[in-house]
Amino acid sequence: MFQNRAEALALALPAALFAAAVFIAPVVILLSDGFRAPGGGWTISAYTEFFSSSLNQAVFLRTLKLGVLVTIVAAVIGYAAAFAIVSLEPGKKGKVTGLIVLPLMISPVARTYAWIVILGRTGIVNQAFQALGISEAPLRILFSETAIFIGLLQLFLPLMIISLISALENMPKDAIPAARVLGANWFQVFWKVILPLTKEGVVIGGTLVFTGCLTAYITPAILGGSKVLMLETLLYQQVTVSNNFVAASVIALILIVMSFAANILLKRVATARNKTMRNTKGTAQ
Amino acid sequence: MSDPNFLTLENLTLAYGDTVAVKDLNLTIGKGELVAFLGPSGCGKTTTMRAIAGLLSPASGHVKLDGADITRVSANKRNVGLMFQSYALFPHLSVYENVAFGLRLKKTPAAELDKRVRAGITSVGLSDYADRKPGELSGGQQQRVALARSMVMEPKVLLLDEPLSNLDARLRLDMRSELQRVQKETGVTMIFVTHDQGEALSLADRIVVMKRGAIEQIGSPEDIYNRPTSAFVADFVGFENIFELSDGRLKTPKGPVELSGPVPIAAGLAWRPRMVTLGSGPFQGTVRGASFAGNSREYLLDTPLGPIKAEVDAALPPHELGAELAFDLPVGTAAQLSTFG
Amino acid sequence: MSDPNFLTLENLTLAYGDTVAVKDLNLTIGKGELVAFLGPSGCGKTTTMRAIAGLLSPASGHVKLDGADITRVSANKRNVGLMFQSYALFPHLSVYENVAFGLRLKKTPAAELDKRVRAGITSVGLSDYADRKPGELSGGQQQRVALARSMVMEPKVLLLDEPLSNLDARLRLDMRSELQRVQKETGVTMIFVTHDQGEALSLADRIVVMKRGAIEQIGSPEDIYNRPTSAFVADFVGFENIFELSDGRLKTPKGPVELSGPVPIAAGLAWRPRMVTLGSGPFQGTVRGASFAGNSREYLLDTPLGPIKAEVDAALPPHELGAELAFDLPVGTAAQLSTFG
Amino acid sequence: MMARNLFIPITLGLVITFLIGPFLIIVAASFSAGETLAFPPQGFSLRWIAKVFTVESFRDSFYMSMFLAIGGTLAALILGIPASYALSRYKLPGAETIRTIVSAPIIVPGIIVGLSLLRYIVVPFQVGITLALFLAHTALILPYAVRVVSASLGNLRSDIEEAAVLLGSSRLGAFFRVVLPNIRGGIMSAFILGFVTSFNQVPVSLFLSGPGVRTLPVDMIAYMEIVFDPSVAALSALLAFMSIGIVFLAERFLGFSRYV
Amino acid sequence: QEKTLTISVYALAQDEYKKIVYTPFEEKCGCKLVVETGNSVERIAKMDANKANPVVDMAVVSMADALSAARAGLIDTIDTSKIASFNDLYDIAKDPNGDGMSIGYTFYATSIAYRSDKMKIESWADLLKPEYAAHIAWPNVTTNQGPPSLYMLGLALGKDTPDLAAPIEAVGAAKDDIVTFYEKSSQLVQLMQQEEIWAAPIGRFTWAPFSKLDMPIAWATPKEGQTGGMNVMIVTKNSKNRDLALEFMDFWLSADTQSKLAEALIDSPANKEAKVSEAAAKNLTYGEETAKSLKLIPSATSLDNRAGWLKSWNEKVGQ
Ligand SMILES: Nc1ncnc2c1ncn2[C@@H]1O[C@H](COP(=O)(O)OP(=O)(O)OP(=O)(O)O)[C@@H](O)[C@H]1O
Ligand SMILES: Nc1ncnc2c1ncn2[C@@H]1O[C@H](COP(=O)(O)OP(=O)(O)OP(=O)(O)O)[C@@H](O)[C@H]1O
Ligand SMILES: NCCCCNCCCN
Ligand SMILES: [Mg+2]
Ligand SMILES: [Mg+2]
Repeated sequence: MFQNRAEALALALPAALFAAAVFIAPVVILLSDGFRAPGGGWTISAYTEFFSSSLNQAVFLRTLKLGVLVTIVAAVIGYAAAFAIVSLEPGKKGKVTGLIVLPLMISPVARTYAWIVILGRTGIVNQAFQALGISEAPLRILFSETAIFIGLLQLFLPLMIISLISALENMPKDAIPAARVLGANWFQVFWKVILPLTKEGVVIGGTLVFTGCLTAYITPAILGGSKVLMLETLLYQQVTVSNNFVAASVIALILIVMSFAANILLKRVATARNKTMRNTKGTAQ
Repeated sequence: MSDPNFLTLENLTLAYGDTVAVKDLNLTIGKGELVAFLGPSGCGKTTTMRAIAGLLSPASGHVKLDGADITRVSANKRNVGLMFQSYALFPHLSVYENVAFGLRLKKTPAAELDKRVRAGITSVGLSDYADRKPGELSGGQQQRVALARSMVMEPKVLLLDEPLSNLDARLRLDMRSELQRVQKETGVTMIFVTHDQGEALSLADRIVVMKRGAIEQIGSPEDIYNRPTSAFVADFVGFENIFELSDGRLKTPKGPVELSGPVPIAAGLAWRPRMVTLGSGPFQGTVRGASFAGNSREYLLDTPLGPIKAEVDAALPPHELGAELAFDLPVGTAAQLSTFG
Repeated sequence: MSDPNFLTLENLTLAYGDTVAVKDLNLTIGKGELVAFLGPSGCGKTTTMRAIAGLLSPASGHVKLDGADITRVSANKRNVGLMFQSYALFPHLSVYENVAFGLRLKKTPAAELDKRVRAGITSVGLSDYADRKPGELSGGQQQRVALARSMVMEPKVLLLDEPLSNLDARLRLDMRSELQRVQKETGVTMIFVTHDQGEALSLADRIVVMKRGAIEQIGSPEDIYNRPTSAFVADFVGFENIFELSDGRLKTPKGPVELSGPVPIAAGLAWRPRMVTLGSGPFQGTVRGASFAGNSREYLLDTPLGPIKAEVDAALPPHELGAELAFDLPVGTAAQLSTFG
Repeated sequence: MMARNLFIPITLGLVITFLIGPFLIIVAASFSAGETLAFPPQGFSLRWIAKVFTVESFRDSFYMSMFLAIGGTLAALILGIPASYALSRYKLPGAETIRTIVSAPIIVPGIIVGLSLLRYIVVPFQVGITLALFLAHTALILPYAVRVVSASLGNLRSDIEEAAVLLGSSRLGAFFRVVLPNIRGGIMSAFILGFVTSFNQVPVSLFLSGPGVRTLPVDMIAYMEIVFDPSVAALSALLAFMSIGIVFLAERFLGFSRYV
Repeated sequence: QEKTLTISVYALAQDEYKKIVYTPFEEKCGCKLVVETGNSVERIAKMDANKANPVVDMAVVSMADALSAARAGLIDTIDTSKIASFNDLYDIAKDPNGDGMSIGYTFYATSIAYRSDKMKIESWADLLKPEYAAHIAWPNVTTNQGPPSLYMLGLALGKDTPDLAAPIEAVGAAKDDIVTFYEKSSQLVQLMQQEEIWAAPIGRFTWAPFSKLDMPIAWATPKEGQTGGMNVMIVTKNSKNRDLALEFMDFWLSADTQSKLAEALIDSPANKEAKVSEAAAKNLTYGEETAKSLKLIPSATSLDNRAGWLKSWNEKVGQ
């Protein structure tokens, strides 16, 4: 029934052409600025220059680290939460999804201010820690990488959960029981059955979270107390302080490449099991 | 059968939310036994299997295997294999990988794994299809993948939920011998659901007949097919002529009827069509319908006892519709039903 | 059969990508005919049905229905019903809504719709389950929903892909009569796939036996079961003793063997186990295996012709393993195979 | 399987606490009498809520944001659903390329999007700011529409569509009658993700704002630049409740939990 | 057809501006006012993109941004003869960049808000004392308060080179102690209220909410003095509504309008004749003396060093 190529193109092309025309074209033109040599012609010197600075290297690595960390934690929590939500009865499912969505609607600024209340020296967390005897003096959680991590996780976890819910929903009903009966523990069920069957979901969720972390500005700025530079901060500085759009486009492309790489990597990871299996078999033949 | 209590289901009650599917079921199966579950659609066969496999936790009752109470043991640690009625193949994995799935989890050494997987795939006749995904297979091919996947695991108990229903008669025979071979070689305890009487007869050591979530009769294939103890089982295994007894007489729509000879003390009697003597006897009937079924011919008679089905060899000359025939329901061969209804 | 060419498949070749599943198939079916597709798993039965239904466009060839070439007519305009082997129930709709689906699309008036849907659901014995979703039904119950869904539509051609495979023998008989009733009432042309010989025998006007994407034999049920024309069909329908003929003699692993009586001109001869005369005859064999199958007993004999399977009435006294028995392969009753291989 | 009975409530409890915690602080602050966010709140008052409604500029930018979020999401779904359907049901040459193209917008930093659209779309083609914003938001939401819907289409068996067609439905009809109901969850997810992405979008809208045209988050950030009083918290809380309302309505409307 | 004037302003307090400035002006001139808002950088970026076909006629930006716009050729000399109240402006507002292309309309002081019960601030350098540093927020270099504060710290340290090397070094040395380098002054009230911080350099225009906190918070008068900033008006080059723009500026700079804006605690007046109540004056930067005493960084210095400050800041503080 699904053999008609023309039909498929008619369905897919409007979206592709739209994205190409109103989005990809202008962005590509802007990004190409980063490759223009001053005297005409093309060069990648802007990039080599960027990475020759040890500051930039450190910022790059830190951004990468935070992005990866938040994405992994979000994926782990996200799967558990999405799995739990999908197992709920239909009525509750909608309500819980509503609750998950709720934080997405809070202005990012207001939300970070709420974290200040929660994580501050006199905040709820420190009060609880002291009451429970976990710590004597108030901990300085705010304005650190930890605070950024918490803020970003809360900011982007819903994106992961929501992406996963839709992927989990239509999973073949008996796939998990079948794996269980074949001896898979929950970890193996997850890794060998749930993950490959929901890879679209985790790829989109993971890309959203990772990209979100890379391009978040307000959360690192406020919760990190600007002590923790991120690539996006550098990008903003280039635009808003230095008015240097070429330098900005260089950072932007680095961010894009990171996101893109993350996207590809996520696809790889999600399909890795099958790949290695095929290879093993190939050699065993 | 070294251990006659190898698998024990004790007062098992199983429910989906508020729907009780199986109620207070008790069953004991010996090690190495081959048991068939028989019963009408929706009677709880699959549900019981899911509970044995650990996919459904009982509302109450216990499952014991090999001396241990496994009611709370999770499915992956029970070493119980289940072939799903719906196959439940992994759509993202090839036939090979579907079959290899469980062995990989057991960390079977690569060479042995490959040997066993290939043997499994070959035994179900799919060696040419090892690299296909389930979506690219025919229905019967998928069913065979599911069969191979559950068999290569060599579990303690193998549960097969209608393993051969989508296979042709020829292949079904091959698969039957394959199952017997595996059973003999590994001594696995096997429970299977089938709707094919021949399959149940030729494979099973014992047959469990279920009815609305409860066991109606347990017995050897011959018991079940020749000596059903209830009208339900009799009807289910093809006794078309079933009568309640009261005061030694058959209850019929047209009043009580006396039989020739001494009548046993039972709640009812039942005759298969082929157990009806046609051409002689104390009763008279009119042929209302006739059908040819390969070896035999079946007649539907209108009689004072109500409609009677009789079967005779196809080699005998056929009777016309409307013909008047004498017949008998011999008490000696009748199945004696201890419960009726 | 008012129109003998009601449905015509002409040189139909069907492929999934590069995999050719059906090759150059020709078939003509008359209006109101009831045809069974028979053949080993993966031979192309489902594929052919999908092409008739319009779900698969042929790589080449034509499908003609009721005088019109419908090869390029889209599936929803063909008025061809298909019950899927995989059921393909709508998971989001109740049993009632699954069955009502097609009628609603036809804008059937509410009262009539309700009447027909309820009748359909009742005819498959699911009136208590009308409000359940497919996920809350047993395998057999799901299969019956699929059956009801395709039947209530009363299409020109109804294709049933293993409609009763997951039902118990009892229910299967009921469903069979239900199918016959519908067929009689509506005069629908019906093609069904079954692996149950009894079903094919009792339901079908004609049987089409397929082998690897091609038709091997077409004929009446009795033709197919008694007069297979190829070794493949003979084997498929249960002729266990099949021999090639060469120069009027049987080819056996141990050399050519002369038969008693005049030998017909054919490529081969085949005997069902029950056609083997046991106890007398020109040949000698040793009992190597015996099995009980309800009505009958089957013996496996070691003979100079190779292994021979013979079946006799269970009422006769059994033979021991190792016993030496005389037997005959009567030429008169043998099926004469025109092609061998 | 027993563990599952505990697994679900515990997981959801922890996750929801984490996600909703900050929101509770904000709600508390909205109703507090104090001048800052605090927990526990200092006194009770509705003045911050009331203040939200007196800020005139919020009203216009709210309408603009609603228009963009709802219009952009719908436009993206209208473009995206057919595309994801084609990508997951047909063997399409260049499918990966198409997937990459429509997914690209999520991986480009918003500030770059805003700047490049301003420079290479708005200025050269003299496109109105409102239209430019609408196009930009549609493009930004498109990836969610395509990818999230694909995720749920991917696992949906396709024989039910064939069944629907054989029962007399057109291809399109089959899509609406049996595909859509079974991917409602995915579409809801896409809608939610798209809506909030658009509604919270700051960097793109920053450059694509023009005389008289502003989105709410940009407005709120500007408002908070210098003063942060609980009225912004109150506005946030109101928006969150509104979003719950929208999710609730969308669910009613799309009937998604009835089916999944 | 009705004339239209398009202005580009900071996004602040638009409701009040509308009431005090925009609507009255529209009534007066019989024209329509279209307002674009945003921060100065992105608004200037847009002006730059639309250079050939300007959308905006008149804009208000910071002093330094005005100079940057002038250097980019985006703005024109202002014909001050059309501004009736020009001569009533404080001298520093008349031509802040010395190029005749901008007029100041408001200015503000920047000093230190601090908890008088916890600390004593006599010098900008006091903030970095070990016992205080763990309780202060310092403005990020990218904010408007950043460079002026560093400049004052430089003065306090006795090393006031234009590259601000010494103060950045000093802040960098204390970075682990310093609670946060703030981006938005709005967060300071929150931090102060939670006792997360005791002190922070702030602009006077954000003072009001601090004074409402139930805490002893004082406005420091450090011995090095106060710094601050000025916002200015500019006119777009090739604007088609130049006269209307000048008329609008005249209206905005009038004593009457300036008084009203001051009373509403929005902008400190640049017009000497503006009348301001006691209460309002307390919250604003007010008076000629104050204006003269502010130590402002010259626009050129700030423009020429901006990138350098950022670079050394990132190295010393952002690491
Ligand atoms: N989607 C597909 N892609 C590739 N090959 C397919 C696909 N579907 C079926 N085939 C192959 O086509 C052949 C015919 O399949 P078909 O489903 O018609 O068999 P069948 O006769 O219905 O078998 P069964 O009785 O097992 O259902 C099989 O060999 C099968 O592997
Ligand atoms: N998920 C479910 N939710 C509610 N009821 C269910 C569910 N699954 C099965 N049932 C009901 O429980 C009863 C037993 O179902 P089960 O699947 O065990 O039957 P079965 O004996 O395997 O039948 P079949 O031969 O048709 O497969 C049936 O009446 C069925 O409708
Ligand atoms: N017994 C707990 C079941 C939960 C399954 N979780 C799967 C997701 C893994 N992260
Ligand atoms: Mg079942
Ligand atoms: Mg098939």
